[in-house]
Amino acid sequence: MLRLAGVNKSFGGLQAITDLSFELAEGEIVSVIGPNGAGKTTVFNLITGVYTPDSGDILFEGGSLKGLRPNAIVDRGVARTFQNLRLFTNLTVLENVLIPQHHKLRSTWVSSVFRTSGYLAQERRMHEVALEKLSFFGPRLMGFRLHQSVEVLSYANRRRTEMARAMATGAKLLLLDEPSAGMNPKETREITEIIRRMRDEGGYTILLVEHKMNLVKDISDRVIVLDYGRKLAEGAYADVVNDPAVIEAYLGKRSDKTSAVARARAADGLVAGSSVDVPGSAAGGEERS
Amino acid sequence: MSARPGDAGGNGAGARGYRPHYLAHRVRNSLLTLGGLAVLLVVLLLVDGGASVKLKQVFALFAIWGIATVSLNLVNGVTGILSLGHHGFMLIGGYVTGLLVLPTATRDNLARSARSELSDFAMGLSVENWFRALGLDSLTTPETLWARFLVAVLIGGLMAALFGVVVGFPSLRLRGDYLAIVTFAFGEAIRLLASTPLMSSFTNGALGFAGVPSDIGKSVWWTFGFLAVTVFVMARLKYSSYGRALQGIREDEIASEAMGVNTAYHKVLAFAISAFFAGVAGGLWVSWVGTARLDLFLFFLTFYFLVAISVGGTGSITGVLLGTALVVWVRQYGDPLEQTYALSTWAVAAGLVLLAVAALAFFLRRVRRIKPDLGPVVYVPGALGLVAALVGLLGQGMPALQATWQGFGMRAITLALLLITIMILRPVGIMGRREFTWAWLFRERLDEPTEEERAQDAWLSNPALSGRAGAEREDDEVDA
Amino acid sequence: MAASAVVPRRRPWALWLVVLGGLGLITWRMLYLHGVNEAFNAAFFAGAVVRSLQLGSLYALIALGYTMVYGIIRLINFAHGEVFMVGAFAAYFLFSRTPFSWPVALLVAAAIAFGVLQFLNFWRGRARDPIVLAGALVVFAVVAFALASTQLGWFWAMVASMFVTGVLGMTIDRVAYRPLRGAPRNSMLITAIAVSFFLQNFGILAFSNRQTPFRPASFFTGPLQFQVFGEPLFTSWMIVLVPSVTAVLVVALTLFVTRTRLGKAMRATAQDAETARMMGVNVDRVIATTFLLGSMLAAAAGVLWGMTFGSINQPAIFGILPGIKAFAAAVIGGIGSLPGAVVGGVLLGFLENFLTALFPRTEYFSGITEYKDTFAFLAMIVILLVRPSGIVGEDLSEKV
Amino acid sequence: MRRIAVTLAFALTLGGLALAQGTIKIGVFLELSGRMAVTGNDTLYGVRVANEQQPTVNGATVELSVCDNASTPEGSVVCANRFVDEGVVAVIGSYSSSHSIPAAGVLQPAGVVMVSTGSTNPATTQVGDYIFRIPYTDQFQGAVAAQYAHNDAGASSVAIFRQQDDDYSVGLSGFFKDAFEALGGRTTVLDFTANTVDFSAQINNLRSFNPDFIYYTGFCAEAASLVPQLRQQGFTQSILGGDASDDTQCPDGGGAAFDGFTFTSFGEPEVLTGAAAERAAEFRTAFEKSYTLDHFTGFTLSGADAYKVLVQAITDAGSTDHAAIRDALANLQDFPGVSGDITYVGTDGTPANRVMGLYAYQFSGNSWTKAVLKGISLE
Repeated sequence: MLRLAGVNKSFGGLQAITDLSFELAEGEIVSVIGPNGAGKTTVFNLITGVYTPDSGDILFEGGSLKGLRPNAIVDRGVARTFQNLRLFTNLTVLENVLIPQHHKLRSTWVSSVFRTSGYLAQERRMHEVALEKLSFFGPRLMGFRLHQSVEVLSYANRRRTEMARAMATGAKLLLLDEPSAGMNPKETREITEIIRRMRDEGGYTILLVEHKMNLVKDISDRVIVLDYGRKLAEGAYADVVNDPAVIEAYLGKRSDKTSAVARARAADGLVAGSSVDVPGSAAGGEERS
Repeated sequence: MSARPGDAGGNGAGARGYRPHYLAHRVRNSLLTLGGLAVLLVVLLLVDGGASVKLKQVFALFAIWGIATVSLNLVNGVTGILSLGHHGFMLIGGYVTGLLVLPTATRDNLARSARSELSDFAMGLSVENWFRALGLDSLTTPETLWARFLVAVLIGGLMAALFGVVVGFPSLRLRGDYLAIVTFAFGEAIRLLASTPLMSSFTNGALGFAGVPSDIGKSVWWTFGFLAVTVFVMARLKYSSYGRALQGIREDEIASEAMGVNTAYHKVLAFAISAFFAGVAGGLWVSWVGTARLDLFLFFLTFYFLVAISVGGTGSITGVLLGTALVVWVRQYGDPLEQTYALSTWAVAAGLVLLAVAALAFFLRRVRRIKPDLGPVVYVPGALGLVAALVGLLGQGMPALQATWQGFGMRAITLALLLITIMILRPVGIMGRREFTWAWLFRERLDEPTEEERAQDAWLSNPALSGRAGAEREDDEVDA
Repeated sequence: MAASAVVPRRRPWALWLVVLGGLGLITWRMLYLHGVNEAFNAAFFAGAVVRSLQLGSLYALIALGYTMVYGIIRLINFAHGEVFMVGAFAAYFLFSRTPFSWPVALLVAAAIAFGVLQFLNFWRGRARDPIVLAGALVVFAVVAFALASTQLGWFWAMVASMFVTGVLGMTIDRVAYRPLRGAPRNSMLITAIAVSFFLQNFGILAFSNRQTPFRPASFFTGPLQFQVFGEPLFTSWMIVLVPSVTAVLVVALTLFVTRTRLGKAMRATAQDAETARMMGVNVDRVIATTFLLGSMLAAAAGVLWGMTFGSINQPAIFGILPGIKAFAAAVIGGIGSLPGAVVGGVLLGFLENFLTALFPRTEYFSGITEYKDTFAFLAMIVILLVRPSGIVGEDLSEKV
Repeated sequence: MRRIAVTLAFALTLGGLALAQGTIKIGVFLELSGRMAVTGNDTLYGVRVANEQQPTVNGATVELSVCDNASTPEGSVVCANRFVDEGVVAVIGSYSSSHSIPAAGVLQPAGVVMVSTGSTNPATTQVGDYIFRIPYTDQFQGAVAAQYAHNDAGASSVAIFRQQDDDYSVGLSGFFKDAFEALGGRTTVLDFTANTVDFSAQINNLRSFNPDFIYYTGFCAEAASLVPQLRQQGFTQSILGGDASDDTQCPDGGGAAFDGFTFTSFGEPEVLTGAAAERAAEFRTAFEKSYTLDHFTGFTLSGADAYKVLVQAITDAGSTDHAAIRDALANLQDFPGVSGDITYVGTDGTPANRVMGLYAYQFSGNSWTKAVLKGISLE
């Protein structure tokens, strides 16, 4: 479905992504992990057209996405969520989920002013799709919350609205940028369940960027590890985690000064969780469940 | 508290036949709207029939400036782009309409008089000739001026919309105040170019041309008719999917682009539609004044529209119309402000204004529970106001305060000070983004939980909690 | 407000090619015109060059005010054109209506002393410093006495007007802009427009609504005549005074910004106001200084403008066109950079005077002098589309 | 609530008419502030003195309703609307053509007689039959000026400064250009707009034309900047101005550069002949009682005559009906005005064969005097 072939991207001398290639089949859930600054979000921005790759190509269902404007890429069927929640704050939840469907509207602005029957049918359809996507999250975003403006929602609800918004674009491939950031353990479990349901019931293919290893472990079919813009390893979560290169990337080189405890922990495969604390997330060490 | 109209109701997951919320209560709302229109018609009848010529002209001016502010609001309020070039679009609409609708008598007069640089080609441009060419002689009589005016205003609007597209393109590369300045530069460049020899064969240079028939511009019925069309189009647009896309651009342009909205197309579209109606307003404004002159389209026009939009409420059509009414009222009935008064009366007036600002600031801080209540925004104007009032009252006798002072330009000063106060104390304006709708009148709050919703969720029944997003407790409920 | 060095072009020789090519074209055009009509002689073009420098310096002085304010708080100070107008009218009252009656003299002296106090405060960086207070009191006494007794010459009228206008600039910031520090960009811009309209109409109330002759007794407004390759060139000493005063003020400003502690604080605030605040910089005082200095430069420009043309327009109109054109110059040069404002101003001066001299009115060509007011806008629109950061400025594009 | 307000308004206007027998209102709108304030106020003083001389007509006292148009076209439209609302009997004003024409556009359809005190542009009276004027037209002034430049000054090429956004200036420069070229001379037109201060561009164009005479058709607000800059840039040719230069702002604003600046303007007593000269002299002594003499100009006489012809027309018409006043005015024959005899019979509202004066500003040190050179008319 999605294929990156030898993609390179540099920002005035800083080589952000070097010769990255990987593939994503239909219905797969793949996680991209790596220490901070490894270029994970840059990959997302390359795929969604915010940046254009210096060389190499990005193919989606055979067609090249290189050089397309972000909204054209969404038409092709690729949608994303943002790491730091770019919602339409002053609009209501319902409106937030209606806007992504605007690109599918076939009637001109004149027919929307005169509310022709064709336009009203599409409007009804858009409302139904919006409610269907929002109902993925159970009652939490339904009922009166539909008409509340986004700024009064809790952090977790905003995350869910952002995901519903991405789904509402009618995309087949979803790029989720740290969906569980800022969620407590119970909510993280719930989000994991929802992502699985999205793939099974919704038929979405999902590319995930995530720091919480237990979420990655539970849900991803394959894992890609990035470090300084290079692909370090790819494969099932189990064998990737024990790959010495990956441990080194996370914990740094073995040097005599590292304490005995650190070496022990690295040895038995319990890769320390997010080496960086995402603001508001639960304590880093709880992955040892 | 009736169940929320047209909602899937309660926790039912999945999308049963959902009727969009604005289709609820259609019957009641449309009846009330008809009632409202009836009241408006009565008012217009009274004004039209009334003796005072000035009142009629003021209502017509309100409608014309209303068209301009509502169309500017589409770009400033709805799409969030600060456009300062609106007077340029009005100029184009005004001159095109004026030129097309000049009666033949005035044209011959102009051709003979030494003060016309209008080229023969420009003189030939007249809807009357076109109608005659098309054989519609019935439409060339003085009584059917409205038909010619309608065609002229439409063409004026389209020409302005063309320039709207041209001005829209820089908005693709620039953001925020850079863009505001480019629109401002376009507005001024249009006016300055219109007076150069290059364009003066069409605009007769800075002198312009007189004799534009004003029976349309000054008729209350025509101007309110055009206003009704503009408000209808803008309201319908704002509540449509296109309106939502434009508001998306206002909230976060990058997110809108990532959600599939072609922001380039929509921004240029917003500029084009807004420029079209600005052109129409320009045509009516030229007809209202009766002459097409360059100094009718100075930047002060856009400034008054900005005051109307900011004071009324950015993004709210009713708010903008409220603001326009205020601006027109101050402009037309502000004469007492400009008379000559003794300095002492000026001092007392200044004192009262400052005290009013202090009171408003104090009230708003109490409403928003900003501590401390008596912040500098309150006691500084308060103290100054007190001092000025006292000096004015006590100093009646003093010769220094006897000198009279003509309150020149006080109307513009009042509007400028009003705008500064509003920007500091209530930046979103009186109406904010809310519209005056019947649902608002009957207090149908869509975003309040209804009775059965409260009954179902234990924590919702406790009103204190429902406001707070109790993430923790809420999850236990769902899982249990 | 980064006084950053000019970014070296990747292809320096291309730049030199363009410059040489341009000069060649200009000389060819001049010779051609001379052929058409002897009146277009060396003196004609020398006069155009000299007047371009003069007008360019005036635009530069005003543009500096726009650039400093934009650099610090990213605000386009629409009211700056009106501050320029108030500077000119204040100087007019100071040199034509002095000696004042006592109450008026005391009031004006108080305003000037307050301006000096703020300036010294900023310079020494500590508020309520006894030496500064004493200095301000001395200034107050001297100025009050001078105002009440003698008629001020043009120089002292300019200096006094610079401080009075500086105080006005600070008041505008304190009353209209400071409450809006955190507000969204558009409301700051709309407030600036409102302040500009307020000052325009307040000018009519306070000063007059008619064109005012501006002829202070001064050697520099006298005529100056010299020979250029034999032909006589009639001008006035103002073509010498304006560029030199501008040069002095620009050098002083650059030294202040680069050498003094407060200058460093200004550049820090320009880079990142939040971090500067955390590093112990009193950002509000830095912003006040920027308005004070910007307004003083504008006042100087106002006085020199009046002296150059011999009269100043009525208040409601005087500040508008020069203000917008100076802003266009600041944008062309690169908004936010001091050298940018000077380069932009001088370039605009040459565009308006020298370019129109290159295409004057001849028998078969009506000339482009009527279009000179639109050059500023067209150039700004082109620059914003081709190179938004301006000729000298560095790129300030928004990161995703 | 609205209904009551409207009926109240009706009652008031009806009531107003009933009282009318006691007082009748004449609207006076002039440039009392702004760029042309000096001439506007001089004209108003003329009207007031004439009002004091003839306070009543047909038994009703005349009340002057004064309105200031602030030297702007919109101000004139607002004043005209106010006069229509107040139901004035007739209107006097205004001085500039750019302000008289828009007001005529309002007063003509409303059927109110308007007598302009200073508008010399032909278009003003062409608006309709209710519009009259006291002075000559620009056609006459342009021809006289061209004749003076060609014959008396012996000029062969003239540079004409024209304020392109003013009806008066555009009209006058057009008529002068046609008349001078008819006499075989060469001309070039240099445009500037209101409130211009920097004339370097126009002077650049002037250099390439190298004229031997300069004709300035603008107002004093701009002349005060232009003339000093011309002298400073080395142009010593003599400059002739139109009647708009008859304004103290020129010599006061421009200073010594105006020494020798000649201009044509309304006839003053010294220029008039026979009975008209005595009437003008008598009016001047009456004027001296209330105002100082430096406010006494040709425009003052024109203001007084505007009032006198209206009073004469109302007396002839015997009623305050608009159409009757218009007809009475149109049939005026050899009315003994203080600015010369006025005849409207057979004209479109412009009095025939008016007398003009040629004047010059003469400086001695920093003080100046306005010297009367001679009366001037079309040969």
